[in-house]
Amino acid sequence: MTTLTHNPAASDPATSRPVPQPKKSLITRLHMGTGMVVGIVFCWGTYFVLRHHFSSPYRINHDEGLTDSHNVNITLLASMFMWCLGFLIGIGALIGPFRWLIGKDLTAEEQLYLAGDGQDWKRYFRYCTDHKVVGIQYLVGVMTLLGAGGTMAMMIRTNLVTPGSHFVAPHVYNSLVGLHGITMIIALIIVSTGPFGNFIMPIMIGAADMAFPRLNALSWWVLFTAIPVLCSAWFLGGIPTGWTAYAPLSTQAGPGMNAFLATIIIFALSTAVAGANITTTVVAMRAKGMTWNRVPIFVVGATISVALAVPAFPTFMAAMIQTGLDRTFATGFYDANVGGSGWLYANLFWIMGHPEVYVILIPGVAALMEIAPVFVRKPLFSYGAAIAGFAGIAGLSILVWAHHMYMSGWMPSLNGPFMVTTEFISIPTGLLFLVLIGTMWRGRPWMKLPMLSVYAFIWDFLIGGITGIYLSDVPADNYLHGSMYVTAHFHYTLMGAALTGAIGGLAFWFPKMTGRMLNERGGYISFWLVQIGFNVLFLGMFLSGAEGQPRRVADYAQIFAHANLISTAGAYSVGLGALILLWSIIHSARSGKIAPMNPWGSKTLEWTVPYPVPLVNFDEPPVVTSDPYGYGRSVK
Amino acid sequence: MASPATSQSKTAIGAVISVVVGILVVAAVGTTLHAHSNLDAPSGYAKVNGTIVAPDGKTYPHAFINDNVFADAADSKIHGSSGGHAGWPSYGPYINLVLPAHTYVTMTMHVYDGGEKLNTPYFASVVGTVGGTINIDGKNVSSLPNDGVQHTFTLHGLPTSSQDPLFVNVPLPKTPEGQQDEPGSPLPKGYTVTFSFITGGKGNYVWNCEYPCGDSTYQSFGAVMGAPGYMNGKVTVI
Amino acid sequence: MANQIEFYVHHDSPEKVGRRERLGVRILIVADGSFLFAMIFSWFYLRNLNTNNAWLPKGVHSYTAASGWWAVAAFIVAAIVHRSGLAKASNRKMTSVIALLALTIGMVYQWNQMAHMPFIAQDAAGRNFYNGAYASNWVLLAGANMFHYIITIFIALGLVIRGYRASVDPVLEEWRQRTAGSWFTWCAVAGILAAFTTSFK
Amino acid sequence: MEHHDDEDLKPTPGERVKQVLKDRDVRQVLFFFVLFTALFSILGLWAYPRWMPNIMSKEMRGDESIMIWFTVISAPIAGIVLAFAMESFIDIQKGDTPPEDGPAISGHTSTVVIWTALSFLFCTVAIVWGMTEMNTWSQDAIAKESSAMVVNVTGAQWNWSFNYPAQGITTHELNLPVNQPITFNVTSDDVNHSFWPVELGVKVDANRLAITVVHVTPDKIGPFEVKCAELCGIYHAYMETNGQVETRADFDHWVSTVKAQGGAQ
Repeated sequence: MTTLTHNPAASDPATSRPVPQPKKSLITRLHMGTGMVVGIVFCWGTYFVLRHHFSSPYRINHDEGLTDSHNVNITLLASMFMWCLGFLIGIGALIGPFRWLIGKDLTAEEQLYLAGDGQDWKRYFRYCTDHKVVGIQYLVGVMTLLGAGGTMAMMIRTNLVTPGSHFVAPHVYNSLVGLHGITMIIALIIVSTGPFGNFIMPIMIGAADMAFPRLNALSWWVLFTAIPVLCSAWFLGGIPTGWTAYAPLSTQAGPGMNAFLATIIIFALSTAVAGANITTTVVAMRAKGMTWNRVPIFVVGATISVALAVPAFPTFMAAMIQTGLDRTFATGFYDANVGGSGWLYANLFWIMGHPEVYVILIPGVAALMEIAPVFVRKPLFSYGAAIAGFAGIAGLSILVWAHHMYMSGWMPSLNGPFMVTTEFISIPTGLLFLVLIGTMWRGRPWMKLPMLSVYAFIWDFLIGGITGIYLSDVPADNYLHGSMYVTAHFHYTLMGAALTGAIGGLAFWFPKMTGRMLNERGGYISFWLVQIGFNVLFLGMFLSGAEGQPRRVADYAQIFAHANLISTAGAYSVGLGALILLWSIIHSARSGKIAPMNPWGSKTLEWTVPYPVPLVNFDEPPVVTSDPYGYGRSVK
Repeated sequence: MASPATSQSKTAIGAVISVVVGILVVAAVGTTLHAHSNLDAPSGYAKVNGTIVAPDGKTYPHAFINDNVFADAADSKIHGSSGGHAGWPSYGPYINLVLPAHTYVTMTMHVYDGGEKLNTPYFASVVGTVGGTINIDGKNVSSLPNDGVQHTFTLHGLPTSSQDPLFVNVPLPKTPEGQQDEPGSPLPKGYTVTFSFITGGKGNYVWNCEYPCGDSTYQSFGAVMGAPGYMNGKVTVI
Repeated sequence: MANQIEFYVHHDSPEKVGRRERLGVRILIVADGSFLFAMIFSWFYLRNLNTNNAWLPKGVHSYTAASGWWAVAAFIVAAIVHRSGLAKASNRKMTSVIALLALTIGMVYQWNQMAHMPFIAQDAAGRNFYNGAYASNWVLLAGANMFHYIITIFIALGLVIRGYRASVDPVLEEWRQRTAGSWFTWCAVAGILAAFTTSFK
Repeated sequence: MEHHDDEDLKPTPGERVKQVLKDRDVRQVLFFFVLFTALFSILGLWAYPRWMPNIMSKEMRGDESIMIWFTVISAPIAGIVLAFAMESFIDIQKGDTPPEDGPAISGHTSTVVIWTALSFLFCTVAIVWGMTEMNTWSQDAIAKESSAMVVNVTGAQWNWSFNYPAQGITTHELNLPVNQPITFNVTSDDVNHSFWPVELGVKVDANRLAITVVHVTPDKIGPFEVKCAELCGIYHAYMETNGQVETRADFDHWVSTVKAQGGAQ
């Protein structure tokens, strides 16, 4: 699709020219280690100061009318945010703004140093602005989160294997449910737009870097600071609320809840920054000739997804700040006694919550739409329909939040309208299916790992989508709301569709990100273990849901025993498959088959650059002359 | 340079090893959680001693069990050396109870805590005991004033096809100043509450306190009320 | 190497970079706007719901509508002054100083209001009870104003200092001034919305 | 591309259909379409009645029929999608180099239009069905308002209690007379709960200092279960109790026994 000729000599910045050596300044001395040190110092410093201020966390603070719990919450929240701030100072995130403030903008050499130019692996532990480094950092971060969330999922299923909750106590189970939920949600929000949106997308559109390299690094490192905060929930007694953190249960919850609040607030910041960055990059930095109708579909999907996240997450952040105020300064947002209402929380949460599931879904689907044409060797069927599908979903998704609140009684008269908007989402969703099956029609697919994911997606998302239609129907929701049926439904959409898409994307772009091919046998074994196990697991859960088992219960009646046993069996298979996938990723990245520049014979720009990708991606800016899906022999 | 075959077997072994390691990690996490689940908090076993004819005319084996409610967990010998969270009330010495099936269980409780007001007045009434009454220092009562309660012993469980329903609600009278225990000092007289109920078949049940004795977090149901092993526990009928 | 640096740092014209930065800021403004929306929604939702008749209990301290408008006046002043500075580069040094001063005064005033907002009231029985939904929402909106003050003062200070630096790229700086302009304008709008909201007790 | 075909062979409609049916891909698609449609329809008709619990009210009957018939209606859609997927799946190729290209079909307007129209039709059916159901429920509620028996349901961590104002009793078990319209006034004394009498097929959240209302008319005698469907803390799983739909006589007798015990059981 481009006339770009590539000269291997220039591929490795280190060999092509002398490595710049900026004079030893503060910038060259800071890294993750210093960040940790400063962060921990800030955190413990704050903790001890506040402990001293409250003389003891358990003292009743009568003069303020606040109880020991409020003091504990103030102390913990402040310490967590100071950790975050300290880490960012320590890693040098604030140098840029400060230098701007005093009018001494970063010099070209300093910017090059920040970009990790000609540096070794150490740059992965620095405040590195190179989008490819950030992409890998995101990939590792996502895999860590998925590992943690998956472990919790195994715990949950183990506890539910038989009635009686014999494995963990109910309070531990509730924490498992909640922290599994939020860990996986965070992981899935960044699973495609993080690694591929940062590493691949700028190359796909022929850009030299992201629009705001420093914001790019910021979005990752801010997210990074949230991970230990989230983990600390376990050491503070866990959370009793589930990932929805419904108030007033969250106002009542113990110290662990603070970790949840802090995590969400920090994560929302990261999302806003990343959203502004990616959107601007795509809008303003496309290669010459890449008109809007020539933009690869993954780029469109990722952009719509992050653009949707930008307005969505602040409402969640606001809800969390309100919960935090209720928990620290005893405000009355959610305390009905003083004029608050849990319905307020539910609204704010779901105004984020429903767009958010499409923020998760769209990039996964888009990745598969990128993959399908390459392996079926046919053009993408109806590019326009794909765009319409994404846009339609994004547009409708901000009008459907209250379908999570049919049974809350907050405003029954609105159930009808929200049912209408919700059901209408099935139209743009149908277009996504049409694009995929149209692309496959009369094709002879090249059966590689990425293509397998496309088939898995079609099956899983079909089930997820159709069950969604029952759930969005108010009368049926009278029975299904809050039951295991819902859990099964959204796992089919989030895990079966979005995560499957992301894994397909990983298999597809792995050669470009690591220079090696993903181990095929490992990939196949893992694929079948995961997909079969997944379907057993969640069909079993549809069964227990239809039988009337509520969600998030540590213990259940004898009549649900068989369904839960089936689910647990499936879960173990998924876990095994996930471990094998993890192994093949690590093994292939270290000692896999060396990948050619364009192993799949794809026509998008990222396959025109060598591995390792040069600092500025392209020796000279590429020029796009056609759409990226020019496969296929013309039909007479 | 290893031959393809050996390198392949190497790969396979590597795969197996890393998968096993992964499983071990998950298992380790699981055991830790299991260990911290406080599932094996001290269990009180009701001891059968003779038989008794219940008001319904049937004859049951008669089992007895004692437990206490303290104003400060330090006095309940169940939370390890620390004595649990300072200033939190607690049942003790038993959190989990084990009762024989189809038995007339007589439970005696010594209670030493004060109280204010129930969130839900219903739990001030005695439900599910023999005769619908409890005995407080020799007096039979069928309910307490809404603001005369220190804690409640509310026993309930999953209503499943496979186990008999069992619901008992016993409000415990609040003790006046001076009758409440102080950590370290000898126990005052407090109140002695005695009541009986008849267990059905085998089954798993739970009990929890319905008096809002958490600190001023939302509806006073946070803190101790949300923590395991102070104001809630398991009841197993065997 | 020089060529590489050239490519990495200025691979786009200052014009393009400037436009890009303004777009980025505007997207961040959208996020901030959605946050403000959440708070205004909370205000009116709880006010209309008035659970337990406790939106604004009798005898609870409350602020007049006017004080709410005073708290955000500085934003409006700063925005107007900054615009005039954009129109006429010659008096930019002066305008940025004025904007900075106005914002600082505004922040002090807002802080003073927050400091005197009692959270805890006493009921007849002398028991503490919390000041209810009105005070909560009021403090949250005031907090949002404080956040805007801090960010805006940071920018204004930067603009003042940079006004005296020769080292900065003039073309890009022109764009930065305009980009800052978007933020100043937004803060004025946000302030007006917040003041409008707090006018409804 | 339709119009192309028109130009190439000018057949009668009948011949064209034959022509199309000769096509191997088309046959495969048709085969899998029928297969999957049948599969999903049978699943819906067979599974849900077996899976879902005892039906004890008109509302529950409505819930179940939606589950069944939506499955049947959506079966053809699932059929189409899976049929096309299978059609390409059985032509898969192995190998380490990309296979030769397929036909360059980069879109087909009328297909997109028809598809969109179909999905529009489908969700219109779903909406109309749901709306009608909702409407009949609310009509019922209004019609039976006057004759309804009120039960005040209170959720408290982690127990339900039921107050019968007319009878003047409060209980932990929910006994209801058969064919008697019931109005549940649901509230909570602490966090959010969700009142779910499973076999009666209705549900509504319990909120502190707010009353949410739900109407139902149990029309079948037998036991049912009351669960909490909103995570409410450590013993959420155990916030369940028994219910019983019984004859008017049994109900009255039960009320009198409870009264005899001081009005609380």
